Amino acid sequence: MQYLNALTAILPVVVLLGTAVILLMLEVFSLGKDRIWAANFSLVGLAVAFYFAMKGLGAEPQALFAGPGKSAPIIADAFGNLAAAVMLAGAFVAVLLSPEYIKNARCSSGEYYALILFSVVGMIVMAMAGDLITFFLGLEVMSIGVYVLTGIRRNDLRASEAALKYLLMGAFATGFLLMGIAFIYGATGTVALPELARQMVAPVGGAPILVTGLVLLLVGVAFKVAAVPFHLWAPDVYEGAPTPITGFMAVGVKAAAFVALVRIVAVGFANSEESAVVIPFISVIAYLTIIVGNLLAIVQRNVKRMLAYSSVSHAGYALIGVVALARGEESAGAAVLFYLTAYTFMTLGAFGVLVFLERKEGGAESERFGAFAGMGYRHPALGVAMSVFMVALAGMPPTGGFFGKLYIFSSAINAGEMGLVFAGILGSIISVYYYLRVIVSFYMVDVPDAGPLPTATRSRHLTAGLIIATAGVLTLGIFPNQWIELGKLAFKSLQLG
Amino acid sequence: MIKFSSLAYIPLLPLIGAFVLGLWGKKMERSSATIVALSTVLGSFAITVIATYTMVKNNGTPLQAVLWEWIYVGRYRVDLALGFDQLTAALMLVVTGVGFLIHVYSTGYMEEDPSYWRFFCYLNLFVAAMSMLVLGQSLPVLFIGWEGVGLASYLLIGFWYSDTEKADAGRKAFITNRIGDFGFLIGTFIVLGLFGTMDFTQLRQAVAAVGPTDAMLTTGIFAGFSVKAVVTAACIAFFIGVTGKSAQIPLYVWLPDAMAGPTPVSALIHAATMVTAGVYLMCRLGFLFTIAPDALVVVAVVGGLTAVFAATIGVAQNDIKKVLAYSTVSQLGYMVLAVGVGAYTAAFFHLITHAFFKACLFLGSGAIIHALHGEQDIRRMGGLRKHIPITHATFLVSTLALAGIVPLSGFFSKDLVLAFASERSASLGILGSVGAFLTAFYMSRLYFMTFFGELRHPDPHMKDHLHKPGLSMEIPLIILAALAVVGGALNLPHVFTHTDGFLDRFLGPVLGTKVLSMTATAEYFFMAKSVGIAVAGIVLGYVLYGRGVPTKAAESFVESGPVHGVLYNKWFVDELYQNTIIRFTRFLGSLAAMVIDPWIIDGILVKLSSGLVSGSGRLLRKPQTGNVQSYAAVFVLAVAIITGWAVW
Amino acid sequence: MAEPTVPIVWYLILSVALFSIGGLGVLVRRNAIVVFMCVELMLNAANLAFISFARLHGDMSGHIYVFLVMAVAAAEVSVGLAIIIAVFRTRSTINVDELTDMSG
Amino acid sequence: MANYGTIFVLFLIAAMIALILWTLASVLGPKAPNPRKERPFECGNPPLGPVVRRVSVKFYIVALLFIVFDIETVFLYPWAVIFSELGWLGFWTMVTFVAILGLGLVYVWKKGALDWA
Repeated sequence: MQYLNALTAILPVVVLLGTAVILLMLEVFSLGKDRIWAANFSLVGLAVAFYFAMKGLGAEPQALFAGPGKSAPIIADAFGNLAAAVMLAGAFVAVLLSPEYIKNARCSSGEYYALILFSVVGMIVMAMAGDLITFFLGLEVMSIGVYVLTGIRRNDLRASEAALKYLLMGAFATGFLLMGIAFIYGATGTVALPELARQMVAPVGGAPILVTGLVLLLVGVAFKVAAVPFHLWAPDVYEGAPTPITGFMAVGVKAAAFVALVRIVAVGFANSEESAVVIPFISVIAYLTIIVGNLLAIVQRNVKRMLAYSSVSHAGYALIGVVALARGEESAGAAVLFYLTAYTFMTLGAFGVLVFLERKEGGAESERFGAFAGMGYRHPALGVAMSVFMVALAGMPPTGGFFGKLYIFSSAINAGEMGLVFAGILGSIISVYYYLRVIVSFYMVDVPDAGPLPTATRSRHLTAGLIIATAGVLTLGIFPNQWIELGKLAFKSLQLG
Repeated sequence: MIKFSSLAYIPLLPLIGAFVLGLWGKKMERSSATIVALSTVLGSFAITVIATYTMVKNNGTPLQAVLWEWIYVGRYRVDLALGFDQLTAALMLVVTGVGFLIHVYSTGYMEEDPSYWRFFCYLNLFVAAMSMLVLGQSLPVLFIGWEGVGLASYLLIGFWYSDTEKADAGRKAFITNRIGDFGFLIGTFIVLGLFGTMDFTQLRQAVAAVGPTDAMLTTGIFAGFSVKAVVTAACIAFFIGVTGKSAQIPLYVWLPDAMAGPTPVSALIHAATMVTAGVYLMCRLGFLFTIAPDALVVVAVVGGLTAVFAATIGVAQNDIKKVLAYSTVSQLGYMVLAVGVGAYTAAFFHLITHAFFKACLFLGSGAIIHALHGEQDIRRMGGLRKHIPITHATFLVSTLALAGIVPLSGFFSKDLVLAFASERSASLGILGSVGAFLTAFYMSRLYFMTFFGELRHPDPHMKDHLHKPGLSMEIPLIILAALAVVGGALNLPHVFTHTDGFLDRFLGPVLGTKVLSMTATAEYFFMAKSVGIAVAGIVLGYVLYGRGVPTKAAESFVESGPVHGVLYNKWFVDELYQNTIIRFTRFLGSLAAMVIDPWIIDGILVKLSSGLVSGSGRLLRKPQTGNVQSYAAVFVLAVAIITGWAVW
Repeated sequence: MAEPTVPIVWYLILSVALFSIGGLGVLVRRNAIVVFMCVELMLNAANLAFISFARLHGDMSGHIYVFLVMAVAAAEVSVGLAIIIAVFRTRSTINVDELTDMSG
Repeated sequence: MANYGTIFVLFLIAAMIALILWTLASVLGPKAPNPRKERPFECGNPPLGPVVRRVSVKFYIVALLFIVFDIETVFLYPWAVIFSELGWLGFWTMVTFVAILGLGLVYVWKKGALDWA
C-alpha cells in the first residue's frame, strides 16, 4: 500500500495528529474532570512521536505524496526527522511546564494541548517541506495554533492584546511571504526546491522579480524568527502570552523557521548566483539582530521581556550560521541545528523557572528583577538550574550554549565571515551583563525574611521539565560531539534527496 | 604523552566540595563544612604531588588525561583533555599548595561569619576553576577555567553583598574582565582561523611548521596578510585578555577595588593565583608570542609602565590592603615585562616567589586587620611588633623579600627580570629599577607605620583587647614566610652555581631556555646595584617613617623660623627629599589615584562603555511603541529599503 | 480556447496594486476588523499573482496553490475574528491605537 | 450527442429529487403558520429595518464555520476530476482529509457552537 508506506515515513506527524484529535474528542465528550490527564496524554503522544523521529534518522530519504509527474511536497529524510526530534523535545518540555501555569491562571482547557500538538505538526511539515507551498502550509498550521495559544487566557488584557498584535502582524507578514513565493513561482515556474535550484542556475527572465521574490520570502521567515527590523512584535507578544507558550513560541517557531530556511538555502539556493544576491541582506539582518537585540535586552526591567529580547538576539547568532551556509560552508548546517537544540533547552528552562516564580495575581510585577531577590537561597536547586540556563544563554562553557556559538562562529570563520564573528562575540560579551544580572538578583541581593515561595510549587511536571532542560543544556555542553555528528549526518541527507 | 587519568580529580575534588557545600552547606555543622572544604583541596594537592613525581620519573614526559572527545570543529578535533607538563606542575603546586594554606587560614579568619559555608563553597569553586585553567590542554578548556575563576572572584568580591560599595566593586571587576574576555575570544578565533586548531600541542607543531613568517598567505581567510601580521594581531588580542585578568594598564582598575572581598580571598585570588592567569597564558602561548616580536614590544612596554605606575600610587595609599593591591599590580607588571623581553622562565620564577611572599603579606595584613577588629588604615596602627610577634616576623621577612634583599626569594626573581629587561633595552631596565626603588620605599613605609612607634588607634583600649591570631592563622603564615625565604633556591643564578638554575632546567622543555649574555662581573655588579636600590628605598623609608609616624622634622624646622646654621645642610637634604622626590611621587600617586583612576579609566572606560550600551538601548526602544501599526510601518519601510537595495 | 485578450502583465499590475492598497490599509485604518480585511486583500493579491503566473507558464499547479491559500486564509479569518471578539469583550474597543499596554 | 443525453438524465434525476423532497415536506411536515414565518426568507435577518444595525455575534460564528468547511470542500472538485489518475493513494488521502474534517464537525457540534441559543 503506497499510502500506508507514505504514512509510515511520517509517523511522527501521524502520531501527533492522532493524539491531538483524540484529545479533542475526549475533551468534548468530557471524560475525566482532572485536566492533568490531557497533559499526560499529550506527553505520551509527543514521546511516541519523538521515538519515531529518532528511528527515522536511519531511514533512506523518501519523497512522499508526489502527484503523477510532480515533485514531492514532503521529503522525509534524516534532516527533517532530526529537526522534528528537536521540536518534539521542545514541545515536550513546554507541555511539562504547562499544568502548573494553567492551574494558576485558571484558563483550563483541553484544547490547549491539542493546539500545541497541531502547531508541532505544522513545524514538522515545515522541516520536511519539499516545496515552498508546503512550507507555507506548515508555517500557517503552526502559526494559527500559536495565535490561539497566545490568546488562550481570553479574559486577560495583556494576553488578548498580544494575540491580536501577533495575529495582525503575522498575517501581514504572511502576505509578504506569499507574494514572495508567487514571484519566485513567476520567475522560475516552480516552487519545488530541487527544481528551483536548477531553474535559478539557468538564465531566467525577469531577474528583478526573482530577487524581489527571494527577498520577500526571507522577510517572511525573518518575521517568524523575530529578526531585526522585523522583531517589533516579539517582545509584546512574548510578554503577553502565557509563559509556557512564550517558551514554546520562542523555541518551536524559531527552530521550525530556521530549519526550513536551512533546507531552502541548502537545497533551493544551491550554487546559484541569483540567490547569492540576497546574502548581504541576510548578513545585515544578522548584524542588526545581534546588536539591537542585545542592546535592548540590557535596558529591560521585566525578566520575561528581557528573555524576549534575548531570544531576538539568539536568532541573530543562528542567522550567522545561515549566512555561512549560503556561502557554501557545509558545516554551518549542522552548526545551526546544534545551536537550535541548545537554544531550545536553555530558553525553555529559563521560562520554566519563570513559571515557577510567577505569582498568581502578580501580573507584570512578579516578573521584575527585584521580585527574584534572594531566590537562590530560598530554593537552592532552582537557583542552580537558573544559573545553568543563564550561563548557557550567555554562551559560557561547559554548556550547550557555548558550543552552539563555537560551532556557528567557526563555520562562519571557514566561510570568511570574520565581521559577523566579531559582532557575534561582541554581542555575547554584552549579553553576559544582563544574563548575569538574573543570577545576581538570585544570589547577591539581600534575602528578605523568607516566606514560602510565591506559588504552591510542588508540581511534578514542572520539576521534570526543569530537570530535562538542565540535563539537556549540560549534556550538550559535555558531550557535544554526538549531537553535532548527528547534525552532520542529517545535513548530508539533504544533498542526497 | 602518558595517560594519567587521575588528573581529572584535581579539579573534580574541589568541584564536588563546592557542590556539596552549595546544596547542603546551610544545614551542615561548621566542622563538617570545614572538613569538606579542606579535605578536597588537600586531595588535589596530593594528586598534584603524585603527578609531578610521576612526570619527573618519566624523564619529564607530559602526562595527559583525555576525559572525552569533546568538540569537532570543522575538520579539527579538540578533546576535553587535561595535560600535565612542567609548566603545569609548577603552577599547580602553587595553586593547590598555597590554596590549601589559605583554606586553613580562612577557617580562623571567617569563623564568625554567618555564611561560613558559602565562603568555602565559592573558594572551592575557585580552586576547581583555577585547576581547570592550568590543566587545560586547549584554549576552550582553558577558557572554562578562565571564566570560572572570574565568576568565583566576582562572587567573592561581592561576598558581603549588603554593602553597595562592595557590590559595585564586583561589578567593576566584572565589566573590565568582560573587555578582557573579548580579547581572549578574538585571539582564539584568529588562531583557529589561521592554524585550524586550538589544542596547545597541535598549535605548537603548527607554529613550528610555519616557514618564513613574512611570507604572504595565499589561501584561507587571511589571504593577503603575512603570518607574522596575523599572529601579532592574535597575540595583541590575547594580551588584551591578559590586561584584564592580570590587572595591567589600562584594565588594572578592578584589582584595588576587589580588596572589598574578605582578606583570604585577596591573598589567594587577587595576589597569588588568579591574577597570574594572564602571565600563565602568555607563557603557555610563548611559542606564539615569539614569532610576533611587535606584540612582545607592546607587552614589555605595558608591563614596565604598569610596574612603575602602580608603585607610585602605592606610595600614596593609607589602606593596608590598597598598598598591597597596588604592589600586586606593580609586581604583575614585572612578570609581564619579563614575558615581553622573552624571559618566560624569569616571569614564571617571579610568579612563584611572588605567590609566596605576597600571599604571606596579605594573610599578615588579614591577621592585623583581624587583630584590630577590622581597622585597615595604617595611620591608626603602629607598635604592633610587640603584640603580634609571629605576624610581625613573617611580615618583615616577606617585606624584605618583596623589596629584593639578598638572599630572599624576591631578590633572585626580580633581579633576573631586571637583568633581562636591561639587556633588552636600557630604558626598560631603568623603568624596572625605578619601580624596584619605589617598591622598597612604600613597603618599608607600610612596615614601619604598622609595626613601629605606638598604637595610634582612636580607641585607647584597643591595645588590651587585640584579637590575637590563632594557630590556624599563624601556621600558614610561618610556612609561607619560610617559602619566601628559601624560594630563591628554585632558580639560583648561573654565576653562583655554574650551572643552569633548577627552574630553568625544569621548565626548559616547555618555555625554552634564555640565558643572560652579560659577563659574570657585570652580573655581580648588576646584583649589587639591585640590592643597593632596594636598600636605598628601605633606608629612605626608615629615615622618614622609622618611628612609626611620618617625621615632623621638616615641618618643625620650618616652624622654628629661618635657617639654623649647623642643621641647615642636613635638613636641606631632607627638605629636598620632602619637596622633590616624596612630594612629587606623592603628587603623581595622588594624581593617578584621584584623577586618572576615577575619571579617565573609570569614567571613560567603564562608564562610557556601559553608558554607550544602555544609551543606545534606550534610543532603540523608541520604535517599540506598542502600537501594532507603527510596527507594520517599520516592517514596510524595511522591506522597501531591502528590496530596493537588492534589486537595484 | 481563445488567446487571452488582456496581457498577463496587466494582471500582475492589478495584483501589485491590490497588494499595496491592502498594505496601506493596514497602516492607516484604525478598526481591527478593517485592518484584518486589508490583510486578506493582500493574500488575495498574491492569489491573483499565482493565477496569472500559472497562466503564463501554462502550469495548473498555480491554481491549486490558490485553493490552498484560500483554505489557509479562511482558517486564519476564523481565528482572527475570534481573537478580535475576545479583545472586544475585555476592552470594549477594537481600535488598534488603544492596544498599547505593552511597549518598550 | 450521447454525452448530452447523460447530462439530460442527470438533470431529470436532480429535478425529481427536488420535487420528491418538496412534496414529502408539504405532505408530512407539521404546519403551524404564524406572521413571522410568512415573511420572505432572508437567512434569518429581518428583511426590513435600519441600514446599519447590530448583528448578533452568533452569525459570525456560524459564518466562520461555514467558510472553513466550505473552502475545504473546494478541494474535492479538482480531486474528483483526476480521481482515476490518482489511484488508491489519492483515495486514501482524501478519506483521511474528510475524516479529519468530520471529526472537526463533531467537535464543533459537541462544543455547542451550532446551538443558536
